[in-house]
Amino acid sequence: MTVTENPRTYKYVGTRPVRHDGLDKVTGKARFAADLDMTGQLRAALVRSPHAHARIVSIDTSKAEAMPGVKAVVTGADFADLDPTHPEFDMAVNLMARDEALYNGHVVAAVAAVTAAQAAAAAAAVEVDYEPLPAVLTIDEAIAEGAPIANPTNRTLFSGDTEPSNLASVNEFGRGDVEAGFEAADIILEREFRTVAVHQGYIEPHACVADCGQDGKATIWASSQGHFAVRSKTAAALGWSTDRIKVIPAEIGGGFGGKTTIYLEPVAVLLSQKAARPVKLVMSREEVLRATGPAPATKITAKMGATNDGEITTLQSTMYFDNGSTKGFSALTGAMSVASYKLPNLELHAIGTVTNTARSAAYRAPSAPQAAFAVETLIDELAQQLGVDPIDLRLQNAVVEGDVTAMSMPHPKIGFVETLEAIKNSDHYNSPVPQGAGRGVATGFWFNIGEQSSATVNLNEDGTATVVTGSPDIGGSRASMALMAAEELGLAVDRITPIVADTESVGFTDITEGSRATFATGMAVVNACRELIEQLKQRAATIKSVDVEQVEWVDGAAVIEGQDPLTIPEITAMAKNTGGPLTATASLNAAGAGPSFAVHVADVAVDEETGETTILRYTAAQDAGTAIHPSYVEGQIQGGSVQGIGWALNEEYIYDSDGVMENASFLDYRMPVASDLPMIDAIIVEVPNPSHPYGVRGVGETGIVPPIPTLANAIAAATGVRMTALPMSPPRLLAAITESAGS
Amino acid sequence: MPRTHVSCTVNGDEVDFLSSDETSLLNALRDELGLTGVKEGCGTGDCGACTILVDGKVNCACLMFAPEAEGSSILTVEGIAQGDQLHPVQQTFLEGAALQCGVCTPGFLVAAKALLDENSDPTETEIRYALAGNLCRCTGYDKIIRAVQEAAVQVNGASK
Amino acid sequence: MATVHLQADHRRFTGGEKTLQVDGSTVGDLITELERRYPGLGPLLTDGASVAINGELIPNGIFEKVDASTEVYFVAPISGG
Amino acid sequence: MAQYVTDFMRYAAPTTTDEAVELLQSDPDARVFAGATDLIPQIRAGRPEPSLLVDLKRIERLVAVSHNNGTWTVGAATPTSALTANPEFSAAFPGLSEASGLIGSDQIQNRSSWGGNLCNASPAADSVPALVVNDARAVIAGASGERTADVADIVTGPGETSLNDGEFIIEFLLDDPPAGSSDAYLRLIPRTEMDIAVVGAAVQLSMDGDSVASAKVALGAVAPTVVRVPDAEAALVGSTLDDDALAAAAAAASAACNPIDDKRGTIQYRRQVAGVLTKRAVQIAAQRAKGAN
Repeated sequence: MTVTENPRTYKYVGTRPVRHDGLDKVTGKARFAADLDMTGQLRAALVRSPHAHARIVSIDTSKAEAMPGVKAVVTGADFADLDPTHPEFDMAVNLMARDEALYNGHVVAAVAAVTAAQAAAAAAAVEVDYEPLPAVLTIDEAIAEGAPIANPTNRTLFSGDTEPSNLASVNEFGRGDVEAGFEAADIILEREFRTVAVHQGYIEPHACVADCGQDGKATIWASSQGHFAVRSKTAAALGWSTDRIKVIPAEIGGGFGGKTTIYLEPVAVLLSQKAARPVKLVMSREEVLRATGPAPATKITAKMGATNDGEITTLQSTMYFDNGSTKGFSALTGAMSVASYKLPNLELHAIGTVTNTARSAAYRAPSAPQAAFAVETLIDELAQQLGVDPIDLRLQNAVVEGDVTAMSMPHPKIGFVETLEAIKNSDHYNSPVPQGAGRGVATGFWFNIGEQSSATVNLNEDGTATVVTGSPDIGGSRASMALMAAEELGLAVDRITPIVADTESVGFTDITEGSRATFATGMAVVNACRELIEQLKQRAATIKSVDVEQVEWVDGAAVIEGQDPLTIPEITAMAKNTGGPLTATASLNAAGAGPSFAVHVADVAVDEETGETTILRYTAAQDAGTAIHPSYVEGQIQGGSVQGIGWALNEEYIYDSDGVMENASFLDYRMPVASDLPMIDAIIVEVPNPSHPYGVRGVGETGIVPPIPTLANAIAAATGVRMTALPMSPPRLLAAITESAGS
Repeated sequence: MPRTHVSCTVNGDEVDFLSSDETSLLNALRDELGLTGVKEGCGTGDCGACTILVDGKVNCACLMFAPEAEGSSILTVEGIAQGDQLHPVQQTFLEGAALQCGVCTPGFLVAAKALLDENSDPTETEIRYALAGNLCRCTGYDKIIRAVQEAAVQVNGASK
Repeated sequence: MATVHLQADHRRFTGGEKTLQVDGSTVGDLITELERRYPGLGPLLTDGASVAINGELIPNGIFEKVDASTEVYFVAPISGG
Repeated sequence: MAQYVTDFMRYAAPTTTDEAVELLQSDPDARVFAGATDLIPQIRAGRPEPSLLVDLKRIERLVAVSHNNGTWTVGAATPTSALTANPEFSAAFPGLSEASGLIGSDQIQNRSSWGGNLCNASPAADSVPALVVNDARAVIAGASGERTADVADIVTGPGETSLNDGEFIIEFLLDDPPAGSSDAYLRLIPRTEMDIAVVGAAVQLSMDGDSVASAKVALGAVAPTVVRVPDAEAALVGSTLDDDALAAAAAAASAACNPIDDKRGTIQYRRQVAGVLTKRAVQIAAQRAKGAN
């Protein structure tokens, strides 16, 4: 369902064609990195630290090297020495420990052998002498007086401090005068919120194949969110120049931010170089959960003031985000995401901690869901205390164009009010709450980003087209690129073949992150198409012997007054007579990414004897700017919603007292299954982004922001119990209900 | 290393392969027979990405030792289309945008086909429970459930 | 000359000043001038911040032209998932 | 992490119980399996390292289901999906059928078996409390021939059974439930599927009109082994399942728990929910038993 105020109508944009890569993906032909096999390929296995924190005294690889089938062993000593101030230092140390193992699961060595079984056997035979060191496992332990240092190379970012610290970053931002804001308030609410680490949970474990030749050049087949970043990060970790590395994108089986960094490729390249054979390295699910990208655990205190007429006067908040073993994902973005309300007085402290747990990575609207849990819970309580509709209270305080964000920058044209109204007018919100159930609403914001993209559009001799980009297709972006090209050229979408090209076949393109692919890479495609149209007009002018000024481009054809229009196939057929092939390339550093807002509503029933929560109905509205392929926009909204639902209800990293993850399997890391859920009704709101030719805003991330507070607020409505810690799993919820009944 | 000779039928063809005894059927299908449409998401039977039919019944290929396949008939995602005619679930997944990254898709398609083979008119709840052994992290399941519902309509239409 | 808006955590360098008039014809010029006035602030603005000009985020925009009517915001670095 | 790191395993698929017994005698590190749904993840995690894998599914008796002279005989390796799909069996033992159907996804259901579920000796096995309240017996094969034991006596602790080296279960025996009786099984898992029970409660009741003639209550996942709850049974027998009797049974169930805090649930939670599920399972079993009159 689309609520649209978008006045423009398009021929192709906004339609729902079958995606171009779909057939390969429903027939099993699509090749993900783990599906690739090269001639002479070896299999690799990793040796991981059993300690949360230990000095690596020595590593003896001799037994492993002597084992059957073993062709190469590498350790930290084989990797480039990077200066700790190098921007890729933490990434490089995370993929292979040097002096210290910084978390349970930190890689300390790697082995390549003829078979996977031989590699695993040899990995088990690598002898590592560890001297265990005191480990810091939680935010509270990290910030405690006299805490041991979790990572001796960590320095607090931009502090100018030269001493090791357990703080990764300390930032403060705000405006106005919070004390005055509290004085002006009639109601003041204050709570502390806790969330634990959760995983992105992509179904495809990390995998790559590397083939390094005797010339010292390597080809990498990788499943990643950005193969140019795989190239640059691999080059940095190895101290190589980028021309020695070519990265070919395999299909990617989900990323959600977790595949914006790398874990395997430099290791595979070094093993391949040593063995002079291709090497395939694939993680097990246990390795993925133990040692790749959880989203940060948090501890957030938030204090909010409001007047009796519902004006939120102040927000004061301190947000701790745990980065894990090294600086992973910045706490800033989450803290900045408190941008949905006017908040004349704001004081935010965002502090990143370092602990001896797996290094955190970006996860869909990184850090915003945790921040929204705090802020949206307080706003819900405020609405409850004021006795006003929670959407009306938000409408009263909602930011509009020109209001400033938490980082003091004015919002461009945004659709928050429209998105709130979409839920307010929805069938769901206007239906009675089912007997015994509770209804919750909450909102989410994500600013989205632009960054660098390139695109080449080639017209073939029969007038079909190939659209070449460097953005991996995580969830239907090939189709979006083809739709925008179709709209520009006036060419049917099935006559366009969109491809994702390797690092040597298309211009540099940043990672598919920050909901940028359809926005920024799409803009590059549009620009290339427009350049191509200029060429087509020129060719038409040549064919018809008129001045190019007399040629107009209308609906896929060159129109010259008094003559029959010339279609693309007619022009391309004569390309060789008019100057050669028709091709155009565009590159850009996209500015003007449009912020996106989401509003969710859920009805839940809680079994107050067991603490089980059942979601009866769920509706999610989100401003997409313009939905290029509405099915995949809905898919992003629905998928983000369900990841947030999992985060809210059952997903959690459980560490024992030694820092070992106790639930490193899909059995006990409980992601939602189909029977846990109702349909997720997606409402697409379209308030076009004026900075994009088709009005696109990123849609990938915002959907994960509202679900946690939406469900917390619904549970509060159903039970009267305010949950301030995640997950709201049956044991925790029953304990809270029992405690509340007792008090 | 002991290797066992295994004979079975895969996607309608009689095949033979040699397998070390502790190898999972998943590894044998992928590494020995090149059927990489069968995916490994967990290796412990918790995600369903390796779902195949063994004598018509859904199984996780990762939870079978390869020699167990002796004499059985196996169907993978590579074998569910009839020649150039996609199976209805393949067609409705495509048309209904029921896949995003596509890595869980083969397992879902096989499980959905098995469901419709046994029950061509399932309720939404029956579909959700029948597919509960298959994890998808991209779609939130909504479009997958709808695609199976639509495929059921097509299957019923064809059988009437 | 342009109007520069700083984040709260930049203001420890400026004695609390959050809005400044700064000479220069590009964003890079503004940063150089700010570093001259407030040693230590420069690196935060180049490596640690994104720049927004008249409300539009410009990644890596150090060569963007500014004039007396330009509002420049240095905001926390932005990335995504 | 360490996958298949040891000496290589061999696979054997005997077709008679005698062959299987012989194979097990030949190799002290041999291990029998049916569905392997627990065994393969355990091998992946590097735990047991059997040298010989003995697949029992090709022995006819182990996958046969029959009903003769008032006794059900169920092969120990019979896939649980074959039981839940058997209408006669499911009508006779609705609770046991449901418990069997809760072991994992449809994919797992085509592999999981009572023999495997019992001998894996997890305190949380879903089928075991339901087998116990139905007085199931196991026929066991070993070097000295066959013997029969109560299912309740097989598991002695987490991962531990009373089976001797080289023994395996051939089949289970269940007598037809008496008229006016039925069973129920409920479990608590955080999701709706794909989880291990945090608490399981099985109840078997015989009703005499509106009052309870006999009752059996067994709990899973709340102690090292499945526990019978005689105090709950005593509270129910003779009652009309009034609120007091139900509350007493629930309290007895909670009191009978000897749980641990772990990644799946807390002690307090398990105690509390054991009572709740017992009460609810009693009500379901009573309803069914009245219908069975």
